[in-house]
Amino acid sequence: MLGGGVLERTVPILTHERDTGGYFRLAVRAPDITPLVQPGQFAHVRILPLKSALLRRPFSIFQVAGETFSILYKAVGQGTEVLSRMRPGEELNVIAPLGRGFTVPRAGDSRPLLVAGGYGMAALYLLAQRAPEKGIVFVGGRRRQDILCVDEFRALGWEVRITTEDGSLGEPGLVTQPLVEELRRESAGRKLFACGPTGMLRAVGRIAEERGMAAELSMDEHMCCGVGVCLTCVIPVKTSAGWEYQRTCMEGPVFDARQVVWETDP
Amino acid sequence: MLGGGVLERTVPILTHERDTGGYFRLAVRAPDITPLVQPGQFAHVRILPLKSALLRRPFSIFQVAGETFSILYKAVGQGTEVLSRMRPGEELNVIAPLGRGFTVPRAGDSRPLLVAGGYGMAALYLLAQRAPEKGIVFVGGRRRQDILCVDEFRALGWEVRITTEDGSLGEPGLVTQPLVEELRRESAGRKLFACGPTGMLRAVGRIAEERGMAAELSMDEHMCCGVGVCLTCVIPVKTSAGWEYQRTCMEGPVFDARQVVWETDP
Amino acid sequence: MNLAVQIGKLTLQNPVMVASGTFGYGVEYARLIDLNRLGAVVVKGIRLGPVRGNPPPRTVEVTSGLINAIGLQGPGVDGFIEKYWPFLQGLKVPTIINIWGTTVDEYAEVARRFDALGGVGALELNVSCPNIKEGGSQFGTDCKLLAEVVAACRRATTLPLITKLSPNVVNIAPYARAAEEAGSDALAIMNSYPALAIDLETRRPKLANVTGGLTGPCIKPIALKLVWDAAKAVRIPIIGMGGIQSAADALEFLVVGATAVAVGTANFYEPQTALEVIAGMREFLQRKGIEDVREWTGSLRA
Amino acid sequence: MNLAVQIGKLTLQNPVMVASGTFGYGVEYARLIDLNRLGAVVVKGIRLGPVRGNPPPRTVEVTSGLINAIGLQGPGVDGFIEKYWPFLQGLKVPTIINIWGTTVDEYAEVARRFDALGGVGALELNVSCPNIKEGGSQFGTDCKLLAEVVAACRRATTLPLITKLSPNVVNIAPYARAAEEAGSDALAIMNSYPALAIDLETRRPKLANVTGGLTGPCIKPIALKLVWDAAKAVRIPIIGMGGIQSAADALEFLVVGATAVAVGTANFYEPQTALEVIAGMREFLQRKGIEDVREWTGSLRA
Ligand SMILES: Cc1cc2nc3c(=O)[nH]c(=O)nc-3n(C[C@H](O)[C@H](O)[C@H](O)COP(=O)(O)OP(=O)(O)OC[C@H]3O[C@@H](n4cnc5c(N)ncnc54)[C@H](O)[C@@H]3O)c2cc1C
Ligand SMILES: Cc1cc2nc3c(=O)[nH]c(=O)nc-3n(C[C@H](O)[C@H](O)[C@H](O)COP(=O)(O)OP(=O)(O)OC[C@H]3O[C@@H](n4cnc5c(N)ncnc54)[C@H](O)[C@@H]3O)c2cc1C
Ligand SMILES: Cc1cc2nc3c(=O)[nH]c(=O)nc-3n(C[C@H](O)[C@H](O)[C@H](O)COP(=O)(O)O)c2cc1C
Ligand SMILES: Cc1cc2nc3c(=O)[nH]c(=O)nc-3n(C[C@H](O)[C@H](O)[C@H](O)COP(=O)(O)O)c2cc1C
Ligand code: FES
Ligand code: FES
Repeated sequence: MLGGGVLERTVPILTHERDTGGYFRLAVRAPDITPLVQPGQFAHVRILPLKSALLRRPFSIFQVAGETFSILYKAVGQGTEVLSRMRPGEELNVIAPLGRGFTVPRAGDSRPLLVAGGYGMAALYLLAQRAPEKGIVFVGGRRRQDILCVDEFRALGWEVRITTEDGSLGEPGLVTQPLVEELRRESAGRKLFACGPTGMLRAVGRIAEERGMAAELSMDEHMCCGVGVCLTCVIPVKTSAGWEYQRTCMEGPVFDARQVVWETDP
Repeated sequence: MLGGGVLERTVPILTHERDTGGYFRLAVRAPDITPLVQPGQFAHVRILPLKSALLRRPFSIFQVAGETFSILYKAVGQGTEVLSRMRPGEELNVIAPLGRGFTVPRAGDSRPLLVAGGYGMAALYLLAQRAPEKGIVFVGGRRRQDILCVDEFRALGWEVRITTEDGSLGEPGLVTQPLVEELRRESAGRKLFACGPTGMLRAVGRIAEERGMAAELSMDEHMCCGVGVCLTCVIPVKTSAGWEYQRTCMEGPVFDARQVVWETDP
Repeated sequence: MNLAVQIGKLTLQNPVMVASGTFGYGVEYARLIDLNRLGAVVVKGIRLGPVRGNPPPRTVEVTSGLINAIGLQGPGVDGFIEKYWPFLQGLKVPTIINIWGTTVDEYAEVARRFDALGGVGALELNVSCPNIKEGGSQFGTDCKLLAEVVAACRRATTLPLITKLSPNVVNIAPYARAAEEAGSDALAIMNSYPALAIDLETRRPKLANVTGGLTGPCIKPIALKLVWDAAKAVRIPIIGMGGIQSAADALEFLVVGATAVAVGTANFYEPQTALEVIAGMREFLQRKGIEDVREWTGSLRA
Repeated sequence: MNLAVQIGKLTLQNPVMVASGTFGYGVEYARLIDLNRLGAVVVKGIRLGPVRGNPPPRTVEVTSGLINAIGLQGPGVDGFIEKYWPFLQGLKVPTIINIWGTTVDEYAEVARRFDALGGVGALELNVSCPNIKEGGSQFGTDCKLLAEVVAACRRATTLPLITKLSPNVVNIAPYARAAEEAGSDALAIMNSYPALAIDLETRRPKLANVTGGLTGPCIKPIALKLVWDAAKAVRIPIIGMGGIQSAADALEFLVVGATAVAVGTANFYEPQTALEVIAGMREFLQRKGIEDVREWTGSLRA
């Protein structure tokens, strides 16, 4: 077997708690996986009691603490529904860590700007934790319940700016509004890191492009194998020769915004 | 809707206990079904948590008490496996009572002789309970653990004669041995009622035929719909015109032994 | 809201029927559901004379499906008319009679008999049963034979004719067109797909007939594709089936071009399925603000 | 115990391979399993030049299955040789290369290229991909074209040739025989089955390509039937596949006549599947007192 820092393990659920709205936090004990995790990577989870569907489900690795790592997920469909009813002591099978995560800023880099929508916060936490420089995280969601982990980011010493579409928490509107305001103050040399719905990522990409800024986007595509063999999870990516389909699970999920082709049929 | 005394109901499990070996007793509350049940009828059970298989599973109705009825089953495959892990309070969907059961002896009939193998006891209990005359029940099994309900039959005032193939309980040998002995004493005018593995039923049928006795056999065939529409559960049955396939779930499961065609390809 | 649909000259109060061979002769499920709420009752395949069927085991459960090789056991035309017709005639919803034969003439003769009977809703020509040696799928996998069977039945009756096509072809379009051109009023798609299951311990096939036909949720994606292909090829209505167990499943068949649907294998595990499909369909269309189910039919954006 | 089997002149240490398109180029799963324990590695389909593939969404989960329309994305012969061959060449088990083209000449040219490369275990001719407009299944559903492709490749290489047949035919026997007669050393059965899935909320197909190919446990009973039919028609070995997720599944394919098997979709949810199948197969044969897996092959009592 080649090296490469990914393992398949059957792991016990240690804790499983309801967060706001339909969100849940689930931690597993996976001592040989945790040391390998980079910010922005994901775990491909086989929900063992799920019998009505075959595939694994991908979740960003949210927090890592000693021998455990956790995910922060929303119950949206059949897999996450069954997952949400599992109890501590029951087991999951995970393949992790997978994918190319965020480039962790180096000491001396400018203060990073993070942009998160919904469970996008989960992909960004480790980045915030490991970045040498505290920055700002812009969090957006539809309603108050979609705003997650604010306290945790603050506890890391980060500034958090909240927007909700219905105005039930923070500023009313889209997450890109306070971001654009902040960039109006200063954009040169700063870098964006974003995770969230595709529409939000596209907007962040455009904002970065207009200002000639660097941005890393964690793309949310449907996955099948999660390990690069099936070619399900592709997005069009610019290359010297034009563009090609690249795998979100291998070349991504994090891509340089300048490389992403946004037109649906390029 | 026509009448006909069969209902589909989602019913709660009231009690669920392990019997000997891999056997379980499970009682459900089904107040409008219980008054309809005749000895030898069955319930077609949809094991709701079973997701890996589509079909219902048939089980003889074992005991009826007020608003509840129970089944006595052995965990043998995927359905009964999942069933065995269900807890009181959880629900099953049942279609019951189904099939043509045993002819309950009338007062003045000779003492009935019951022959049971394994969970065959389940199909015979109500018959013993409702027969005006107490008789003898011959119970056979491979091992001590396959001998069920002995105390219950004795409590009804019935005589119980036990055989096990390995001799671990009662007489060693097959259930037909003490039966033949009993019939040697007296057979004229007596009637047999049997439920168990096909090999045993065939032997009982032959014993009855040789002695010109009446016998009712509850046939164990794989079922699909359980209600007579799919034509899965057929066995060859003699008719005036020769033979035809009849449905175990409608014309049976109890058949007159003289009508059953035993050759595999008649 | 209008749920009524038209199959030739036959009007159904809603587009949800039950599939032949999965609903007996109606009377059996009458104990459990109100048949008069269905779109139509479709009975088990009938040929001229009585049929014994295949030896058991006849069905086996497989992953998300069922394989059957019943072998079209049935009472024949006379037996059917005697035993089941009085009951079916009393229903408020139409009865569709699934017929078959081993020769073109036998198909036509059975059609004539049911034409003469009076009161039949429609005839469904089963040219696609994989479980009998003669008749059945041999007619469904040869365009010329198919056209002959349909044309012969067309001459024999003025009842609406539904041709039940075999899924077991390279491309269903020419078969669909052949049936249409020969005078079929509608198509039924799909019948079961040839399949095999093995018992490792005995090293034997699980079915006495060795092979059988696969049905149930596992075949739904294949059935949808076939209905979609056929709908592009013909103008006559299509009755879609294959693995339907919910209103969502049924609505998928309609959106790709089926005018009506049939619930098959699901009856075996949940006799309420067809009624639940009707209720769920109504609810869905209401939620979508669609006044007439026919607006939904064939409205796929592809 | 002997698990080794023969595919033409190629010897496999055991009969369990992985299916083309479900195992990338081997290197990806090398991080998770020991490839050297497999019977063979079969790589994703390759044509002469690079292929972009279909737009996403490319796969969708369905009941007990998966529908895919990848569109044979790949690096082409040169890209493959540059990027993946050095790794594959280092394996102790053979690599089987799945190839395709849009013309008979292109198939032959790709075969020639891999013949010249040296060290390739065998070539698998994919004449059955339902997800591309040209090439693919058009060759697999026409006996004459199929024979031409096989014959042209036969002339182009001395490597063992495996012809991967389309399941989407009335009867697989003539195709199996056509491939055998044209010089194929073995058959692979089955590729995915044409299928469709719909998103009711958007009224659109779930795949950008509209239709795709169905795979996974739901198709196993169909695949077993096809392998059984083909095994009766030819003498060359058959590699059976379609929904294999356990040793029991694999043993079913062998007992109906497959010489070897491939694990496909199951890799996606459980990368250990092929290794578990090998272990379970060994255990089963041991329990049955069977010394050589070849005694089990084709031993169905039917
Ligand atoms: C790299 C990556 C990281 C992710 N991280 C998180 C996270 O941290 N927290 C979280 O709540 N969710 C995350 N998601 C989304 C998560 O994978 C889906 O919500 C989940 O797969 C839904 O499964 P389901 O069975 O409940 O839904 P269903 O709708 O029943 O699933 C059907 C199929 O669609 C796929 N699917 C459905 N929604 C999505 C989606 N949004 N993205 C990708 N595939 C989807 C499923 O995997 C499955 O194959 C992530 C997705 C990706 C690709
Ligand atoms: C009329 C009747 C009454 C029965 N009464 C009882 C009873 O009181 N107690 C009891 O323990 N069992 C009884 N059985 C047998 C019981 O139905 C099976 O044990 C059960 O279906 C096994 O299901 P499974 O999913 O665990 O097994 P699997 O082997 O996983 O089942 C696969 C398929 O085979 C069928 N099947 C397997 N074994 C049998 C069998 N012996 N008979 C019929 N179908 C079978 C299943 O229903 C299912 O369709 C009865 C069967 C019939 C026909
Ligand atoms: C047990 C069984 C018996 C069937 N008998 C017939 C039949 O007599 N005539 C016919 O045209 N189709 C018959 N069919 C096919 C069904 O009508 C239907 O086409 C098929 O089951 C697909 O639908 P489903 O997946 O919902 O079951 C039968 C199917 C099953 C499962
Ligand atoms: C995502 C995916 C991609 C595939 N790509 C190819 C391919 O490139 N060439 C080929 O011959 N078969 C291809 N197949 C078909 C498989 O090799 C195999 O025949 C099929 O999946 C049936 O096996 P399974 O049910 O175990 O998956 C592909 C299948 C899947 C699911
Ligand atoms: S999910 Fe299979 S290649 Fe990415
Ligand atoms: S099980 Fe369907 S007819 Fe008896």
